[in-house]
Parts: sequence; C-alpha cells; structure tokens
Amino acid sequence: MFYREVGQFKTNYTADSQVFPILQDKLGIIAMLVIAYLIIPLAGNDFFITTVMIPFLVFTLATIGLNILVGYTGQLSLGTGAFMGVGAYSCYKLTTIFPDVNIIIMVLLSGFFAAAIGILFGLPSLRIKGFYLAVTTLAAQFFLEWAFIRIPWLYNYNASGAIEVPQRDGFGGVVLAGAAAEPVTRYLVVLSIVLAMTWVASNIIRGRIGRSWMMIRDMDIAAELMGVRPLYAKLSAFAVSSFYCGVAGAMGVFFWLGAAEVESFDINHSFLFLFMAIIGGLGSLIGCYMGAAFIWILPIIIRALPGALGLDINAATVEHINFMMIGGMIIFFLIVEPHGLARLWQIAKEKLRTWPFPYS
Amino acid sequence: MDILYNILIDPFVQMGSAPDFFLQVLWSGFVAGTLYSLIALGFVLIFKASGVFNFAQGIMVVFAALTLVGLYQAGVPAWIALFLTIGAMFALAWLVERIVLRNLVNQEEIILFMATIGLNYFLIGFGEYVFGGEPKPMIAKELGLPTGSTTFEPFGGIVIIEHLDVAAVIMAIVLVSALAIFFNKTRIGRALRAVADDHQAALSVGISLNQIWVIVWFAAGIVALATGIMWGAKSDVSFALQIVALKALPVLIIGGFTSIPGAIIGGLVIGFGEKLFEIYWGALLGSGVEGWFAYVIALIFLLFRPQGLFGEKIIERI
Amino acid sequence: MKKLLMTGVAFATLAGTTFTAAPVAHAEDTMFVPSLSYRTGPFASGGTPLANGFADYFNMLNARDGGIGGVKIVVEECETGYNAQKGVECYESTKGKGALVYNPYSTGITLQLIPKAPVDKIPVLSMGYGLSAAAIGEKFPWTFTYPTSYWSQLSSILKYIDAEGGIKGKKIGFIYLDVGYGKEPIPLLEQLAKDQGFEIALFPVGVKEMQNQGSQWLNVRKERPDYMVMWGWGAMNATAVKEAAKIKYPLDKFIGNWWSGAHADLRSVGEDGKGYKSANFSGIGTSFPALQDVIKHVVDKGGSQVASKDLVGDVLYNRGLFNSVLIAEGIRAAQAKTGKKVITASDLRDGFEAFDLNEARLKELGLEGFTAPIKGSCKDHEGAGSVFIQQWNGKDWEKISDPIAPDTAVVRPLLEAAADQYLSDKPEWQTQTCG
Amino acid sequence: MNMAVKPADANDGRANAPEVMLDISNISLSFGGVHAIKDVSFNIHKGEIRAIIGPNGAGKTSMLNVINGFYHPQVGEITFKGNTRTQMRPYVAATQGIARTFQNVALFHGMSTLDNIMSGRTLKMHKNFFWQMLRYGPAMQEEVEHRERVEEIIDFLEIQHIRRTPVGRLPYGLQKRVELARALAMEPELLLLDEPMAGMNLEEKEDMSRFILDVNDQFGTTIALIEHDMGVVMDLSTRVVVLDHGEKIADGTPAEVSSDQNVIDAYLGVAH
Repeated sequence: MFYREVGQFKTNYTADSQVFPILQDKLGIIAMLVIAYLIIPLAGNDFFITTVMIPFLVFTLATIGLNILVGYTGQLSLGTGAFMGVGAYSCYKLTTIFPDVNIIIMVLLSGFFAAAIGILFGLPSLRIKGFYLAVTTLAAQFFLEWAFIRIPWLYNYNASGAIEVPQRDGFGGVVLAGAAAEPVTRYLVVLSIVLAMTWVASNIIRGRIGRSWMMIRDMDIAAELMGVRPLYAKLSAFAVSSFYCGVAGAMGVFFWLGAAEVESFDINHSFLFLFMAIIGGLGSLIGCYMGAAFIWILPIIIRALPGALGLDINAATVEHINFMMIGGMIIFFLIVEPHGLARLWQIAKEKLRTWPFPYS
Repeated sequence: MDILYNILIDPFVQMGSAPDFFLQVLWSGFVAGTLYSLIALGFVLIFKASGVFNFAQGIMVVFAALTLVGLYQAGVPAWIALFLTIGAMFALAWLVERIVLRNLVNQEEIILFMATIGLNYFLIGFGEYVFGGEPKPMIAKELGLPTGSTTFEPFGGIVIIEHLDVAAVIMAIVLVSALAIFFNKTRIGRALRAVADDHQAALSVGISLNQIWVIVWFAAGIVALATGIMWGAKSDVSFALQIVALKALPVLIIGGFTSIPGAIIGGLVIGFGEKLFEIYWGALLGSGVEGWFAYVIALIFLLFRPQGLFGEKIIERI
Repeated sequence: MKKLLMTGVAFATLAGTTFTAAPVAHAEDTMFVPSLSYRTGPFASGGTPLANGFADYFNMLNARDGGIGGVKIVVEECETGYNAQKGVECYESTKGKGALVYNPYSTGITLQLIPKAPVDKIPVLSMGYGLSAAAIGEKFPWTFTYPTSYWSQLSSILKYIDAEGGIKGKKIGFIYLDVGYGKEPIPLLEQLAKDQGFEIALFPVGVKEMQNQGSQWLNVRKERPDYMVMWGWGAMNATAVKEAAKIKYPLDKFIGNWWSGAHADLRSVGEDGKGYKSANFSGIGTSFPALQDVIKHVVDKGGSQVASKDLVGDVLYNRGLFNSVLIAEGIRAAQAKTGKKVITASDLRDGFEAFDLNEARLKELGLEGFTAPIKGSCKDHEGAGSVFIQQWNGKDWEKISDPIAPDTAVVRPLLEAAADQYLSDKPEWQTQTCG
Repeated sequence: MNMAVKPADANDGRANAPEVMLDISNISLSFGGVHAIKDVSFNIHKGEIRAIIGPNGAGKTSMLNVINGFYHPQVGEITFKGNTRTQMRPYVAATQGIARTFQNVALFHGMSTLDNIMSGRTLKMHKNFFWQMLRYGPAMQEEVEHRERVEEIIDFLEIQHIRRTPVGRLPYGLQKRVELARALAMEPELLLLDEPMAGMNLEEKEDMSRFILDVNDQFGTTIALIEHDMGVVMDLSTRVVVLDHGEKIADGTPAEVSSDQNVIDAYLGVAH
C-alpha cells in the first residue's frame, strides 16, 4: 500500500537507470545512512562498534570483491583470504616506508598491489573454468600464505612474524589507526570507504565493463562472439575483485584487528567470504551486506545468547552448535533459496508492492 | 652461478652421494602418494556418479576415524566398532542423500559444491560435539595393523621401512582393486557408470538415482574410513587431518576429476614430487614448500593440459 | 511473508538484547576474570586442560576461602579456538564487564592485545608465551610474561644441553610450529649460535602440515643434528615424537619446550615416546595440598569440566592452575597495597609488580616445590623464573633436573634491544620508570 | 526508423555487378579425424540474403563457426571485405562487423532483455574505466546515447513490454527475437542467423521472416541464414548453398537449387 511506484514516472534514461528508482527505496536508504552515520556512533557501545560493525563492514567489502569475481564474472575463487593478505601486508609496508602519508590513502593504494597479484593468479582463468580454476586459486592461497611467512621483509623482520599497526594520525591530528584510535573514528572511516566503494562497484557493474563480466559469466563463447575479449574481461574482473579484497584486508588490519598474522588470511577466511556471497546472493551488491551480516553477526548472537538467557552452556558447546548452525543454515538456504537473501528481499519487495491486494 | 649450481646440480649430487637416503625419500614419497590417492579416490567416486565436488571428503575421513576410535574408547571391542563405523558411514550417506542431494537435484554445480562445504562445517561441529576436539590415538594394534619396522642396509647406509606403511600400501591396492571390480563386474557398478555418463538416460532405463547416490557416498565413506585408519595410525586422529585432505585437490587436477587410475597416478606424482622437492630443493626457498608445491604443480599442469592426464580433450560447441 | 516478518522481529529482538543490554551487573563483592579458552579447533588438546585448571583453582578459592580477601572471583570462559580474530572479539565482549586481566593462551592473540592493554588499562598476563620482549617492564608496563619468557627459557634449555657434554661445535636442530609462537625464539637462537659456537638447522612445520611431518624428519635425518629442540603445540607434538622415533632419532636428545610436554601429547605415543624430554615450570601430579583441595572442593563436587579425575594433575592442567595462582597472588598484593577489597584492573597491574611468591609463600599456598620462586618487579616482567626438564617414561612424566635458571646476562640485553625495536615505531607509547 | 546506417542505395549491389563481401575458398575442418567440412567454397555478396541449407549434420553450423572465427579450419582461406585470414579470435570477427544468433539460444540468462541488447553495443562503447567508475560525465553520456539506439531496436522488434524481464523467464519465441535484437545492436555488416525460426509456430515464423526482410531492406545488412523450413528459405533468400556431409553439393538461386538432383537425393536420402 505504501510501497509502490504508481505515479512515479521517469522522463529520461539517466533517471531510468538509477539504482533506486523508487521514492520509497530512496527514503529507506536515507534512513539507513542516518542510522549508520548518526545513531550507531552516538548510541552503540565499543563492543558493538568494534566487534560487530567494523568487521561486518570489512567483510562486506571483501564479499563485494569476491562477488565481482564469482557472482558477476562467474570465476570461482577460493583465494580471497590471500588477496586480502596482499592488501594488508602492502599497506603495512607502505605506511612504514612513508609514515607521513595519510593512512587512508595507503589503504586505498594497497588495493593496487592486491590487484596486480590478482591479475597474475587470474591468468589461468583464460584457459580453465569452474572447479579447476578454484584449485588454481587455492594455489594462490597457499603460495601467498607461505610467502607471508617466508619473506620476512614483508613484516619488517619482526621476530613474531606478525604485522603490528603503528599509530597513524590524519586530518589534523585525529588518530586514525593504532590502539589509541577511537572505535567511532575507525568505524566512520571504514563505513565511508565501504559505502564509497559499493557505489563505485554498482557503477562499474551497470556500465560496459560490468556487462562484459556478466556476458562472460552467462555464456563466455557468445560473449566472445559479441566482441568481448576474454583476456580483458576476466583479468579486469580479477583486478577489480582483488583490489576490493586488498582494501578490505588492509582495513581489517589497520582499523579492526590492530595486528595480524598469516592466520588472519587463511583458507577459512576464503570460505567465509564465499559463504557470505552465496548466502547473500551471487550477483547482488545488497546481498553482500546481507550475507556478511548473517554469517558474522549470527554467531555473535548465538555466543551471547546463553549468557543473556541465563543458561549455563559452556563456551565450547556453543562453538560446536555454532558450527552446526552455520553448516546447517548454508544447506538450508541452498535448498530453499539458492539465490540467497537478496532474492528473498526482492520477493518480499515485490509482494509488498501489491500488498494488500495481490490480485488487483 | 651458485644459484644455478644449487638448483641444477647440487641436489643430484646429494642424491648420488647418499643413495640410501634417496631411497628413503622415494619410499616416503610413495607412501604419502598412496594416501593422497586414497583421499582423491573418495572425491572421484562421488564426482563421477553425481557430479558433486564433495568438499566434505576431508572431514569424512576425520569423522570416520573419530567414530571408530570414539566407539572403542566407549568400550566397544575394536572389530565391532569397525562394523558399527561402517554402519555410521552408511547412515551418513543415506542422510546426505535424503536431506541434501535429493533437495538439490538439478542445481548448478557450484550450489552443490557449496552444500558440501556446509556439510563440512556441520560435521566439524557435530564431530567435536560428540567426540571432543582432542587428538585420539588410532586403535591400530587392536585392528591387527602391524607395528615396528624393518631396516635395510643398501649402499652401506640404512633405509627404514615401517610395517604400517607397507600395510597402508597393501590396503590401498586392495581397496582400489575391489572398487575396480565393483565398477566393472557388478550390476550396480555398471549402473553407476551409466549414471556418470548421462543422468537422463540412466533415469529412462529405470536406474534409481537416489539409490546410486547412497551407494557412492557410502563407498566414499568406506574409502574415507580406510584413509582415516591409515593416516590416524601414522599420526593421530584429529580435526587437523581434514586440511591434509585438501591435498587431494591438486591430485585430482593432475589425474582428472573422473578417472580412478588418474587419482592413483596423480597421488603418486604429488607424493613423490613434493617429497623430492622439499628435501632437495626446499632449503633454497626457505623450506616449508610442501604446503603449496602440489597446487603450483597442478596449476602449471593445467596450463598445458586443462583436462588432466586421463581426461578427454574438450571440444566446445555452440 | 508473515513468517519472514516474524523471523525478522525475532532476530531484531535478539540483536537488541545482545548489543544494547547494559554489561551484566556484578554484585558488589565479586571480581571478574575472563578466561580466553579454546576447547575447539586444532589446538583443543592443549586448551582444554589449561582452561580446566584455570577455572578450578579460582572455584576452589571461592569454595574454600570464600574468594580472595572475602571477594569471590567470577571466571567466564570465552571460546577463541586459538584464532586471533575470535580472541579479539572475546576481548571486546568481556572488557566492559570489568575484566581484571587477560590470559590469551595464544601468542597470536597476545600480540593483538599488547597494544590495547595500555589504552584500556587492563594488564595482559601471557604466562610463558607471547612477546618475549614484553619482559622489559619499563617498556611494557601492561604486559607480563611470568614466570618466564621464550627467550629466557630457550637459554635454559641450551644450558641443559651444554651441561650434558658441551654445546660448542654441536649442531642444534630447531623444529617449530610455523606461526608467531614458533618463530619467536629464532633471533635469540641465531645470536646464541654465534656467541657460543654451535650450528643450527631450522625445520618449520606449517599449521596445515602438523600431522604430516614426514619431510621435516627426512630433513632431520639428512642434517643429522646432535640435539633437537622443539617449539610445538597441539597435534604437532605427538606427530613429531612419533616421527622422531620412526627415524630412530635418539629421543633423549630431543627436547621440547614447555608447550611440547603435556600428557595429552605423549599418552597417544605411549612406549614409543620413551626418553623424550621437555621443559616445564609447573609441578606434575596431584601430590600438592592445593591440588588436593581442588579435588576435594571442586572436582569431587562436580564443579569442574574435566572429563575424568585422572586428568587433574596433568602438566597442562597444573599450568592453567598455576596461571590462576599468579593472578590470585597479584590480586592479594593489590588488595594489600590499596587497602581495597574489590580492586580494579589497574590495581592488579600494580599487584603484579609487587607480589613475592617465595618458598615460604608457596608452602603456605600448598604448592611447595611446585615451581621456582618468582618475585614481581617493575623492571622485570618475566620474573626470571627457571624451568626444569622432565622426561617421558612411557607412561608418565618424570622430573629429571633441578630448576635451571636462564642465562640472564646474555638474554636481558637482547630482550632490551627487541623491546626498543618494538617501541621504535610507536612514539605514542608511554612507558614507566622503575624505582 | 531513422537508423540510417547504410546509404539507401546499398541494395543496388544486388542488381548490378555484385560486390563480394565474404569469400570462402577450399575450407576443410576436422575434429580428431572426423571431417566436419570438406573443401567447401562459396561467397556472399554484399546486401544479399544467403541461405545455407542441408540435412542434419551437414556442417552448416560448423560453417558459421568458421566464418566468425570460433573454429579454425585446417585448410582454406576466408576473405572478408578484402582481408584474407586463416586464423583469428572470434572477437576480431565481431570488430570487423560480423554478428550472429545461435541455434540453441545463447542469451545471457542472468541479465534483463535491455542489458542483453545493450551488450551488443559493447564494441561501440569506449569510455575508460575511470569514467565508468563514476558513471558520470562522458560515461553517462555514452550510456544514454547507446540506450537510445537500443530503444530504437526494441521498438523495431516490438519487444518494449519485456524490456526489464530477465531473459530466462521469456518464452522461446521471444528469446529468439531478443537474440536478433542483440545481434542488430552490434550494427553488423554481415549477420549470421543460425536457424532463427527453429521451434516457432507459424505466426512467430511470419513475424520473424518480416523482421529479417526489414533488417535487410532498411539497414542494408548482408545476411547469411541457416534454416530447415524450405518455404522460408525459398521466400527469403537471394541465393542458396547446399551442404551434405560436409561437402557442397549445390549453389545457386532458390529455383536452381530446388530442382538440383543432388539436393533432392540428399534430402530424400537416396543411396549414392
């Protein structure tokens, strides 16, 4: 009744190709932005901001990166974790070599290093597809993990082999990174980067480049016959995807964890992002947000639940239940709605459009 | 020049100067390769018959071994525990077919693949919940597996052959032969191959897909149990084993996803290759290269032969 | 649609209660000690007994003495799975409840918490693990590594080898878990090799290869080191000992550190592991009065999570218990110093620098001979504790040496240099002046 | 329609001395010993509608695949607009102005009708990555410009109502039409149609025939067509080439071909 587009006409093609052509959607987005930029910083406690929101946003960005590759270009990748690592380690190197440059610039620059490595490991995609390609991305995963350990230059010869975030200021003395940085500051930085990069992703996807990715995904042979050069389309997808993952990795270390070892970029993370992309919906940006929220926040709730309800279940059992829940949920979702939460959301919206008179 | 010498000549000098050690390296590569082959075999069985790339094969290895050990620790005699475990693997296969596969018929491959990752997570949680997370010793002695070792002294050095490793190799050979006979000589086996070739056609001649799936998952479960017993006897049964199982993926690449001989030869290639590379060349790169060597070999292999050793050349049509 | 809405509402309520509820209010007379444990994941075999010992001692104090100074201790476990990200999550979720101290039981998590400690003013007690350089109290006022650091104890182990027949000219093999923890002592090892004239050979074991060490031990056979030293954890230990036995490496020349010598590791190896040695700094068995009290007041009453009573007194159980003893002593010292009954995390930090666990005090606690005496101080956050060497007899661990003090003269300057290096890119760190 | 892509007199080529657009000479193609095409030569004149017919397995689709570079013949030469080539990648064929539709509809199933047709404009869009990222300025201008062209094609093929529908949900006949729209969006000089009317009912076939003639007439596009429906072939095509078992058995006007004894034998399956 309230959610409908009747009476909203578009008079030119620019307006017709907006992301949110319907007024009600626009209002919804504004409301979300108000919550994200005003209410959460003011009302959320440190735990909520540092443990829920910041990692959620970081994971969303990584999932967008993976989704560009898997969901939009159809190239299955199991190396997301490692590409994040490339971003994190290059950001660490950059900021220790040039300590005076604003850390946000460094975080964004580090994406280019990840992109370069992504292109390198994307080369096999020109000849192989599907699971075979997935195994070659595993090669990237394990080789890079090894390199992060075995090349001490990457972590400045630190005895423990970890990268530790030094304090970095910017914008006239605001502490942006390091233990002394306020959670709210870090949150706002991450939020702004993620939103800006989501916007950019949606632009690319709706334009020529995004279409050429989807053409490759849907039917690579036909795409080539239509003039898409697979070399450019696939490698540009690997580059953009890795760029996103790299930035996410750098943000994860500099604005969330504060220090990281190889284990923060291991194969389990690659799977985690794949779960987020699938549960959220392959080929959907809003799905990345939903998937990341689901996979990251649900376990936190489950962990906190026994305490909140006054039950005395030991921590290990909760963790086991968590694993079973996640596993079960994934299977459940795949059976019920293989196109993920984004599709459920879309269906809900369509129903809402005709509510309360579905047959009128 | 030093680098070239270290890469091209020195390793061979080392091999020649300590032939007993070289033999030892070859033997351990052979044993590792056999075990990789076994895990890969589990993947191939399922992929061949249902087109499912079963990521949970690794955890099935752990799960089977844990069930066996867990039952024994609960007081069940070893051999009865073994049969009960086989029963549990059947139950698992049946449940997977009932709950997962049946509901995902005709979905894209990636969806099925993801479902097996979900299954993987579920089994990790369930296994740890039931059996606990700590490593458990495999009941090798109780099952009559040999212990001890024989020492040979060729070329004035020593080569140690573990009896357990010999048993592992024999077991692998027996298992593979049994499966080969099963596939080629029995009615169900032929039906299985028919399904692998064409689902629709198999359906139209009255082969029940559901039954076939239960059977292959069960067969893969048995292979997992065998792998779990052997690997568990070499180290311990713990959840860390599932990561070793990932090594089967490059094996599959080299052997092809659907070829049983391919799985065996691929396993041996990886087993020999990574041991030789780690021992004689690894130090040049700072060692620990075993973690990725197999994958990189697979990657290089793919660039030249995307269809694997035993796969057919792919002709694309439109 | 309706279903969808209802699920949504349910989740929203759930999320609401989780994130907005005020921190659980503790009654006035309790103190909160979070326990970052791991009963799941690849290292659960070590994490479980540690967490049990840790919790049981506090529960014993609560039951027997009514807490410390009349204030009960609330221990809450948070499962980390030995994973740094989950560790940080646990930290963030418990620090608001008035956590007194963090014991991460993982070098990876410790490294994440070290920079947070001075900001949140909560001390980190990484008992015999973590960053060795944190032993320098002036530089790391909020981090403690009592009773020992990796570097000090490596020097103790090398001293033991030296005493067995001279280390000069020998080849020492170092097999280690290839993560922050395992790599931590390598700089010291390299330095000492130069100073004392021995050779080293490194054998890294990746986390993925923990149970697949064939290659490493082939390399050991190739390199033929005179001694092997191990920095292992979890499933790696048992596999290493088995592989060593397999290549017929003399096990009495194979020495693990104090995380590589647990009952859980060697039970599965059994007779094959006979002769293997490891370092340790906490007593073995239940012959101590304090442990008898734990059995009497906690285990027998079903208040413990241990799977069986036999596991009480295991090496890692006792180590977890020892961790609690250190905290309890720190709390007592802080209570004495401030005169308050309920202390803050910041008070406990001061307490950690003030306690004195001497022979007499150990006896009073019912832990005579359990460990070498430790005295807290501002300068020295590792307490320069000693380790003893234990040997596996096929069924149980036996203590076979007296406490061996570390080579402080050599180690301390190296630690200071490492601490300076750590601080070099942290101009904001405020450090403390001692004395 | 104001899509004046070709000068209006393009069709005159048909009447006067025909200009050869594509020349195929002595092409042989085999897959591991199986000969799909054996020594076939023919040409396509500018502006004509050329039909390729033959029984199943005659090598018709393989022939189209050879023309747009998807298969590489072992022997023979192809000359397109005066350029001779033996091997090339399919996208090069696309850049030279060859577009096609497929026997089994090869639409991009995850995309809407509009996006499918827009994808035909890929080669005509050049704005760089930077502007694409912002979707502003030149990139937006370009996008709108091409959207206008695409809307014209949508009007031309009468598929306005399914603009936003994911193509996977469309009935078969409409999918074929969208595929034609996509090929037209490429503004090709040579359009290859692989059984454009397969599986259609009479009404749909008539629509499609009309579209094909209109395309040829209005845009002056040269068309090569594979079709089984003889009636359609006879009505539409200027000249017909007949393949059987990979060999050319006849070539000429529809009337010539239909009376050719070889062709009759091939279709009736008379033993040779």
